Amino acid sequence: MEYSDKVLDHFSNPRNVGELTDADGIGEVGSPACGDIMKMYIKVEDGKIADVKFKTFGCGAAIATSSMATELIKGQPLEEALKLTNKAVVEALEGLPPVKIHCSVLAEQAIKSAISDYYTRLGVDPLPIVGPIKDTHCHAHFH
Amino acid sequence: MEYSDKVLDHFSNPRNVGELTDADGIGEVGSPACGDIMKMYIKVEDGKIADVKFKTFGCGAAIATSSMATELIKGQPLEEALKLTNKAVVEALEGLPPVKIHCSVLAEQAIKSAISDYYTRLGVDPLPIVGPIKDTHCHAHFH
Amino acid sequence: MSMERFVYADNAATTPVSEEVLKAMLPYFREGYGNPSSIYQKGRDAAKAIRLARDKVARGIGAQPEELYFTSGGSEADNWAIKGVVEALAKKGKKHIITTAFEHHAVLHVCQSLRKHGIETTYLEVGPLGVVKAEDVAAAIREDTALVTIMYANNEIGTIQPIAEIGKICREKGILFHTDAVQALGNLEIDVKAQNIDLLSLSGHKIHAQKGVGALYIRKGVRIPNLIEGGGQEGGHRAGTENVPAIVGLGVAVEIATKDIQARADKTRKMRDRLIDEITKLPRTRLNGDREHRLPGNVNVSFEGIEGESLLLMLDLRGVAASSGSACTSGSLDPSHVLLSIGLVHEVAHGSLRLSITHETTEEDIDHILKVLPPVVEQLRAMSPLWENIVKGENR
Amino acid sequence: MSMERFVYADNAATTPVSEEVLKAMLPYFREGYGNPSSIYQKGRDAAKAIRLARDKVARGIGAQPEELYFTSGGSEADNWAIKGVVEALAKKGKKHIITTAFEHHAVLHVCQSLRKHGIETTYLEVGPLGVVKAEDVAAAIREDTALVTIMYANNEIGTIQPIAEIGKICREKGILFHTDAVQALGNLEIDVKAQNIDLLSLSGHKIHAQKGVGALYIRKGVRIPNLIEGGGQEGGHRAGTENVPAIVGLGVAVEIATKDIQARADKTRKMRDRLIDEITKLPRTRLNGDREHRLPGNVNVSFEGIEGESLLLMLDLRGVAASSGSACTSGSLDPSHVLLSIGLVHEVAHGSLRLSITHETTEEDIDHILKVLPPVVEQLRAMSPLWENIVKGENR
Ligand SMILES: Cc1ncc(COP(=O)(O)O)c(C=O)c1O
Ligand SMILES: Cc1ncc(COP(=O)(O)O)c(C=O)c1O
Repeated sequence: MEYSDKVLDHFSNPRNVGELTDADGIGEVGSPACGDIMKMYIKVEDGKIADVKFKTFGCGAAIATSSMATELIKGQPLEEALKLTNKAVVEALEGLPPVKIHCSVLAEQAIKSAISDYYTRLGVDPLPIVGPIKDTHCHAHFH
Repeated sequence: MEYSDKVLDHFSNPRNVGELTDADGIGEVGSPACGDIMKMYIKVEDGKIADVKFKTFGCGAAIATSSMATELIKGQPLEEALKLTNKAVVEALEGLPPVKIHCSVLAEQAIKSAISDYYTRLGVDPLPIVGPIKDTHCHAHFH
Repeated sequence: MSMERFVYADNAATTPVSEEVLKAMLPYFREGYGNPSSIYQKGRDAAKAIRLARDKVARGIGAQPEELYFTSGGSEADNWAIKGVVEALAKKGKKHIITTAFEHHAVLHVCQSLRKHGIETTYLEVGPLGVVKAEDVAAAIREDTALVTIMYANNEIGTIQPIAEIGKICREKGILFHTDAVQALGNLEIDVKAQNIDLLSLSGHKIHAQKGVGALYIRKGVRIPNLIEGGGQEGGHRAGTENVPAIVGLGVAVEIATKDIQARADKTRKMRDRLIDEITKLPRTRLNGDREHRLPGNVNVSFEGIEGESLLLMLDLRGVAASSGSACTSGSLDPSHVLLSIGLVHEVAHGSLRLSITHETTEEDIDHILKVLPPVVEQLRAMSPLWENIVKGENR
Repeated sequence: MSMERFVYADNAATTPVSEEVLKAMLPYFREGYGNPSSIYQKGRDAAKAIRLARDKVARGIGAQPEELYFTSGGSEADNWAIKGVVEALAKKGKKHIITTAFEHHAVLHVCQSLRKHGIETTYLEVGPLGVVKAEDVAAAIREDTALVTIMYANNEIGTIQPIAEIGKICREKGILFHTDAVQALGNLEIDVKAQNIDLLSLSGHKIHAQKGVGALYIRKGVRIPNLIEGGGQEGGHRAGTENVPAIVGLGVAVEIATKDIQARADKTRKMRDRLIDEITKLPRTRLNGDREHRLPGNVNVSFEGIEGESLLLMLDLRGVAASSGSACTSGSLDPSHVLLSIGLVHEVAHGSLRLSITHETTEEDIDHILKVLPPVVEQLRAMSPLWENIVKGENR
């Protein structure tokens, strides 16, 4: 398996690790049995992601994609953050090995999940805005 | 395949190569299709093998066993020459690869065949003295 | 990151070719390059080199040289042994294999794919300690059992199986017994005759020979069809121009690895025990597999709340090369089947670490591992949502 | 015997590892020894080295890197291709193979042993020139044909087969086409796409890489079961820890061998033609196999009245290493099945000599061969009872 320098950089110096005690939305995806859990905390101000933190249990790619994804949405308006695709995360990381692509999907879903939670707390139905959160299965990478 | 130094010596400097124009007995065994033919010429004096020569078409082991076998019987009384076994030839050559053992059998039979011829020419039935000459088949080495 | 020291603690995955082995191999690349089937001097020299190597490998396991066939490694040897025995015996109605649940994939996947040819396999449990019971083997034997194949020592958790006992049972019942001894060779005494082993697989790259060379021992009298057919190499049993340098190296490697096993094992075991004692002091950390019946260089521990791959990457950045589960399967995200077989739940299995050392590992290497490992575990736990939950659960 | 010169003229049997190849390999024995499946730097470096080698091999035959699987040599590749296709297609009722009578044993013996599994094989005649006719292939295709397997160039007599034509026929009829290109690689242009080749075997040691490494090309879309099952190496298609140094060497060797093929072939062909012209001036001496459709470095001649092995030994004593028939079968005393297939009678087949040269052979080497060969032939004929009869027959 080959990781790009970018992946290794984000893995060894992950950005935005931690929690936000005053988060406006928290999302968690993955499962311990699958070996990947991502938890994202967002702080929203003026419709923008003012701050974001993550905690991840998972492989090197899971940590790197969490780090990169949070970097990519930090300071972005919510609608922009929602447009972040796993493909964009992969590209920003200069590629991921095929078996690790599912980590980028997980990162995309974690963000959506956190934004969903933000709308839910506001009393707004997130479904029309965020769409369904995909239930990423362990073998997502085989597809 | 490994040949002993003795085999290589007798192959590269074969003893007693040639024919005897005044031979008292000539024996030939083997077949071209099998890849081995040995022809032995003997000169008998006072019941002894006074001289012996061979011509051989065959592999390195065939040439080496012909050479060694002729050396072993040269000067010997006929009854001693008839006692020469293929095993004795193999031992004198310090061993032969398993697939080449049949060459030593061929050499033994070539001598018997020449002595047979000698008795036949004398008008003596060789069978009770020499025994039957084995028809060595191509696949003798598989036995 | 500046690296004070690099400790290679993944010798169960592979080993560097040793100086002695490489030195023995080198003449066969550009000078002794003859084809061993060739009749001229260069060919005969190559054939002789193979013969001497075969003698050495045979001596290392108590076999006769004619009982050893060189292969391209442990996987080929395992495939050949199992498929060969099954093909030879299935036509006599013997269509059952006994193995364990935690064999190497080169055994397990073969058994699994033989199912579509009507071959049934019993996968024996190895229990929480990872050691199969000889009496379970005896109990599983059926009228139609063709083969028992049980590894000598497990590659992930290092547990040693009761090979001599199993061999005795099989011999008594007239059933062929194969053992994958890839991890045992050089670590444990092997005597195929005394242990009643009919077929045994070994691999070079675990004992400082080249990758891509190994051997299958097939007891005289046991006849199985070829896996790779063609030329008359290996007495007509394994076709393909012989990898002369690698085979020569394997001979030297086996000779070295099977000398002074006891002394080397004692030295290694002491370092291993220090690692186990220190590492298992960390909270929620456990040793996997039996501590006593264990390869002298194997440490396998699970850390709750963290995932193995990121642990390995972090350790690597700090100068420790180790493994999580078997290297052969690390392309996969499934947790190790070995750890599941001894009863670990998925998330704990994911957080496992295998350190595999040798007698050449030094106390300073152990110091280094023990220095860098605990903070890495702590750092990863600090960023783990799973650990957060575990700690919350504790405090609740 | 003092030896003025040593000429290695058996490059079709095997070749020395070249300096460039060995240089590329060396770092992977004692430094870059990581297991390519391992996640740490040393493992990733090994994985990268394999990826780059795969790219090189793929480029050399016009394939995609994902279509190449490293094996332990040409024999394994042949076995895998044929057994794999047959296993995949037999269950669909396709139980027929088309091949030639003069394939390498790694193909022939597989076809022969598949017979007991109900697979029928048509062995096409190659005629006195040793070239199969594409129309004969077309005519042999049946409803139930699973595979056509025909070698690119013959290893003994060097004759080149009409691969592109056969590929076209097979593609049109929807039948899988495998070619053993072990002897062609580096001598002839290979383009698996243009030539409609579905599977292709190659081997390293014929092109100055290590013995014991090769590859099988499997066109994307063709699915065959594994021959060696186990770990997830080679995309899950060929288990076993990768022989990293040998694979790296194979990459370099293919890169070098497939560069400037034309110029090298022209140079080699000139030397070959000089050998053929001079040697066939000897009495009762014939060239075996077509002169035009012939590998640039192959000379195969028969001398009536002498036997090949003793000829080789004599030549070796005078500094020429050559072969009689295929090195792979020289342990056997049966005459070459290749020479019989082009109609030679047994005793003439026994007296054959193969000289296989490369562009690195020199004119001085050719001089040397031409100096020592005729007296050796004469010497052996002088001690041959068969030659005596031939001469007598002539004078009668
Ligand atoms: C045409 C041909 N096919 C297959 C092989 C077998 O290759 P390997 O020796 O790498 O198994 C050879 C040479 O030995 C060959 O010449
Ligand atoms: C127990 C066991 N069996 C078989 C193998 C496979 O050996 P190889 O990599 O030589 O094919 C390995 C290691 O990879 C192993 O640890």
